[in-house]
Amino acid sequence: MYGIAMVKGLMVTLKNLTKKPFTVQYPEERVKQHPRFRGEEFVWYEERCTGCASCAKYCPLGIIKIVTTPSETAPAQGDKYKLEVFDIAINRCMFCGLCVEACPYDALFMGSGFEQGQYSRKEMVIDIDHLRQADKRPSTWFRPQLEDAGYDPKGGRPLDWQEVGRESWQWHQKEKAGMDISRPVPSDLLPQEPPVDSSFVEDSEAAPAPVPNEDAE
Amino acid sequence: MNCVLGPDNILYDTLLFRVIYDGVGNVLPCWLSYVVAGIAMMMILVNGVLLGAGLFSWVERRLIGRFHNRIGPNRWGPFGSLQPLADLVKLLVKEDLTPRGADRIVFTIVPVAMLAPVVLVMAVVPFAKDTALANLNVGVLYILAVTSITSIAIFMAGWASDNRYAMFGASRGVAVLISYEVPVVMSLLGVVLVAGSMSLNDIISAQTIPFLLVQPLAFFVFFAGTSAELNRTPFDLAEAESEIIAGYHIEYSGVKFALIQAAEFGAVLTSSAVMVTLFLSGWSGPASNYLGWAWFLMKIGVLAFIFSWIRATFPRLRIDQLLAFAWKFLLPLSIINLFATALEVYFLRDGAGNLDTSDLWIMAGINFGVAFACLLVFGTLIKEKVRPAGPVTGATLTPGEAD
Amino acid sequence: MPIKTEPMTVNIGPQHPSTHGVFRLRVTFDGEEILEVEPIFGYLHRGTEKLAEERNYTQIVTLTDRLDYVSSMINNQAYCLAVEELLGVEVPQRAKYLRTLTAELQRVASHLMGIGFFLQDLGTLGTPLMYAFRSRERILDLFEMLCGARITVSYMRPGGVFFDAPDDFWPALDQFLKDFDAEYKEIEQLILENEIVMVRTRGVSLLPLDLAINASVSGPVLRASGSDWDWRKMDPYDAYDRMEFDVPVATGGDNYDRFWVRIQEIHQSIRMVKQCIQQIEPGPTRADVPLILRPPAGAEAYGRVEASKGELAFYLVADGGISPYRCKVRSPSLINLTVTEHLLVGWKLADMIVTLGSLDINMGEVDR
Amino acid sequence: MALQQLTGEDLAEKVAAGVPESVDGMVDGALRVKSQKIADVANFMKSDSGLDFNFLNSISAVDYIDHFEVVYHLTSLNKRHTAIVKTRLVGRDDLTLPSVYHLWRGADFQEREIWDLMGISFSGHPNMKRIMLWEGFEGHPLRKDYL
Repeated sequence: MYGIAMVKGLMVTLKNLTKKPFTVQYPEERVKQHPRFRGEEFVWYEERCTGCASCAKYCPLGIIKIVTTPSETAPAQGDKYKLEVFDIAINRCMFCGLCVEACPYDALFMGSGFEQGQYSRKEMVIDIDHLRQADKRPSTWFRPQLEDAGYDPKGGRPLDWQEVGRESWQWHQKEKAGMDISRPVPSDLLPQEPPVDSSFVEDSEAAPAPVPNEDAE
Repeated sequence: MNCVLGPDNILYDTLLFRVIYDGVGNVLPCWLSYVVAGIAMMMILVNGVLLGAGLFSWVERRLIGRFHNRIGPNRWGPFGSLQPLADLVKLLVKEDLTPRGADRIVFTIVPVAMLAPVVLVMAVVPFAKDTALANLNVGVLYILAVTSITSIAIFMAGWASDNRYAMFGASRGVAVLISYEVPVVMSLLGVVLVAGSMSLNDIISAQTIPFLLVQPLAFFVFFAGTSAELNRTPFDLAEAESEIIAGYHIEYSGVKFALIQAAEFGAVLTSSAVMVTLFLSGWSGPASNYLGWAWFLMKIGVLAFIFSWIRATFPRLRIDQLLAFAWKFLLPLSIINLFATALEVYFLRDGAGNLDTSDLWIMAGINFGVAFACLLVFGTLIKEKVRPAGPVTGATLTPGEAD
Repeated sequence: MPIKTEPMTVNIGPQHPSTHGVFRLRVTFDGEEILEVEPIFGYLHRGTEKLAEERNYTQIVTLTDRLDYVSSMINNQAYCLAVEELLGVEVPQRAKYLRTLTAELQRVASHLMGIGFFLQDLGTLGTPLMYAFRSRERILDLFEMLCGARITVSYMRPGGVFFDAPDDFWPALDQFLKDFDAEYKEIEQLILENEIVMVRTRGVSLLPLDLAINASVSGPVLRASGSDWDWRKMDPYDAYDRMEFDVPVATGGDNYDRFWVRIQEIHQSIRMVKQCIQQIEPGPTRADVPLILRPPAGAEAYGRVEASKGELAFYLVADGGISPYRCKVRSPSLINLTVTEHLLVGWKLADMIVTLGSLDINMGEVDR
Repeated sequence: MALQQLTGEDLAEKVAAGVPESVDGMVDGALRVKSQKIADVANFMKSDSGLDFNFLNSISAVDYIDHFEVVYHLTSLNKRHTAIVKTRLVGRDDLTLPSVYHLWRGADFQEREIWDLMGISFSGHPNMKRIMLWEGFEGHPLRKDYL
């Protein structure tokens, strides 16, 4: 009969009146944030970074600016550059995470925050000092070693560079950004972590030279 | 100098008015205390309606929030109940824009013209025993006359705004109001016939059982018609948010917008009050001598809830369908109702022309039967229109002929 | 007595709540009736095709997210299929299933939004929209679990998907499928047979089949007019050749049928998701391709999928470099708009809004 | 019934028979026709009962610096086969191509878009004006020389 479906609709809304709301009140309560969440506040480990600028090259928007000079602190290593400028213009960032994917040394991680709003666009460019001091809660996006360790950036504690580990799982057998990394990774091809460099490692004695793979938490 | 209000005065029945009049009359001259008491009553009514509108805006937003399975405004005050105040402050400090091409005078009059009828209607509605501001013996007629002013206000708003969306809204609003006025009047005639009077007090006292039971068709028609006149879903064409954005009040901002909103929400309450009075036996209920206002408010609350509920559920009709609904569905229904009621009253009344409770029950039985029969008949008639089936034979497009 | 009337030209949009973005229609009305319609767009033109010529093949994946931003997964899929055709790469089985699964979930999300906004345009004050968003939110949560983003997913890569699903994804997906049935049933009960919806949409804005085909209309809009053309059936890509599903077809070609087809497609999508869960097997999720891709010069590919709006295709021309020489997007929303004039003229203002809702356009894709 | 991709070889003979002096060769499985004959070829391919291409998937234009290539992707919903037809326009200025608007309405916006972004005008199109960019915009942004 005419009108039955309308009554049905009324019943549906009435039923929903008694249900618990599905929305959450944001500042007080939050929905669960998943470990792979690609957030702001890039986590960058200077100790790992060689200044190769793969991230800058791979960024689709070109918002990463890197200026390097040959390292004076560790000239023996040769391949290590000293970073002078590392700016990420996160006002233009679209959080695709390709920079993280491109990083061959696992030095750059996506962050897990999303509340870095500023009043001016100028403040939205995060520079090298900001990156050094930032809270290191890396997202597990494209970092399976963190995922395997069950790291939760929101629940866990900040990780330092020795704890985040190296990527143990390679989708590509042959190359990654031009580097030859085949499994198992030969120990001589493992990137040498800068071992004794007191200028940016505070307790340099505690730093082991090569970091084991499953080192995270 | 004790002033005495003569029993022939139309305000004589208003207990509150008499109390104020007598009290003030001890110190002021009679004519002045008459004015003072009138202003005091007016203040109570106006502020009552405005406060009620504010409160209802919060209640409705909360309710619709819950119907949507979300929370609704809850940031300020307990359960967000101070939200209307926050809205008001926000609207008061907003710039009061008038479009360049607007007719400034008419544009400015509109909010008042919208709000005035809403408040005026409350003048004749008794919200407890002996509390109607004016116990008019043509109360029903007065209500119908006053509520029609809204259509003029809507048209003024649409015309003065110099905006084509507003024009759409205004023309739709006027078309709707004019069409729905007819079935609404016809449906009220049934009530008047049964009650034997146009005075709202008499109608309430005639409702030994609520007229909702005696006049189900009239209630349905009146409810639908009122929804249309209030611009509420499924008849909210005049301010169809998704089509013409806000219709006639698209250009209003600041205080004027606040007044228009208050008028809209207040209109829901006053219409509910009228419906409560006419169909739900007004303030009467157990212990109505003392708790009449509570019954009255409770019944208004129920009706307002139903308004919100329907608003949260249904889509909107199209203008031609809306008018067809009025002329082809509601009008016949109200005429049938009027005819049936007239016959029943003719055969059931006693020598003095009164109907007692058992007569009302008999009428309720017959009228429910009539209502169901009507719905069935009209339902089958409309069913074909609701589901036109069959394959489509559209125009074919051949090369070269296109456009 | 004839009343003297005068046509009135109104700009609907680009700022209008119901034009689904910055879309503008210059409409001439006679009263409420539409005499002339001219769709005007380009307000969201970002030059995606030009930008793509400056990006390398993997970076373009992030551009495709922003085409039809409510069905990013399917855009990724179409683009990746095109690149794989250029390269001649075979995608691993698991990646194919993951793509199918996410694409179908995305189709559910997109159709939910289409239905929700269609009903919003009908004037339901947001109730079905909220119910649709309730379910969509769950899907976006799943996407966040999968790839860290909710809307601009960038999940797929040429050669597979960027990563396997995390362990907690599968229980969450099961839970979602369990809850979705009840939630979706609520929407259907609320609105599917509602008489007002029927009255408003039945027989309105008819699109006959021959015109639909002639105007290259695709997707649910074409299927509502009586064609059963669905690229997932006709030219199965990824794992669709192993999926069992029906193609819902309506014959009326009116607004209600377009709405109905979407409603039914959600059922089929859920069915496919369930099959994916059953059939998926462990394995690699990305073919052995480098990050910087160099397809051979002169190669061309036309990678097409059945997106939620219709046939979405990427026409890529390679010149041997790291970025495509030409990247043309065949966007279903734009081409579905070809019939706007036919659908709208003669109907009323209220119908116009609903018809636009039933076409389910997305300005990100129309303007590109 | 699976979808069948018709190559240039499959088409060339029929098209050459239907529209004489139109075929310009074959490229990568696609049929290349002479640009002035494209509307006739399209008409033939649509009306020929054996080919019956009633669905125009897309029209794309590619700028090869010295010439432009316009690519038509066609599908027959009845016969379930697809084909690619290409045509070549040499030069950079005042390029015109016969429109297929009257065969397939779906070409409407796509041809306008090609005119807007690539600068190839289609003769016979009833509404040949810019679509994405505003009237008065200078240049055609998708051309390789537009910077």
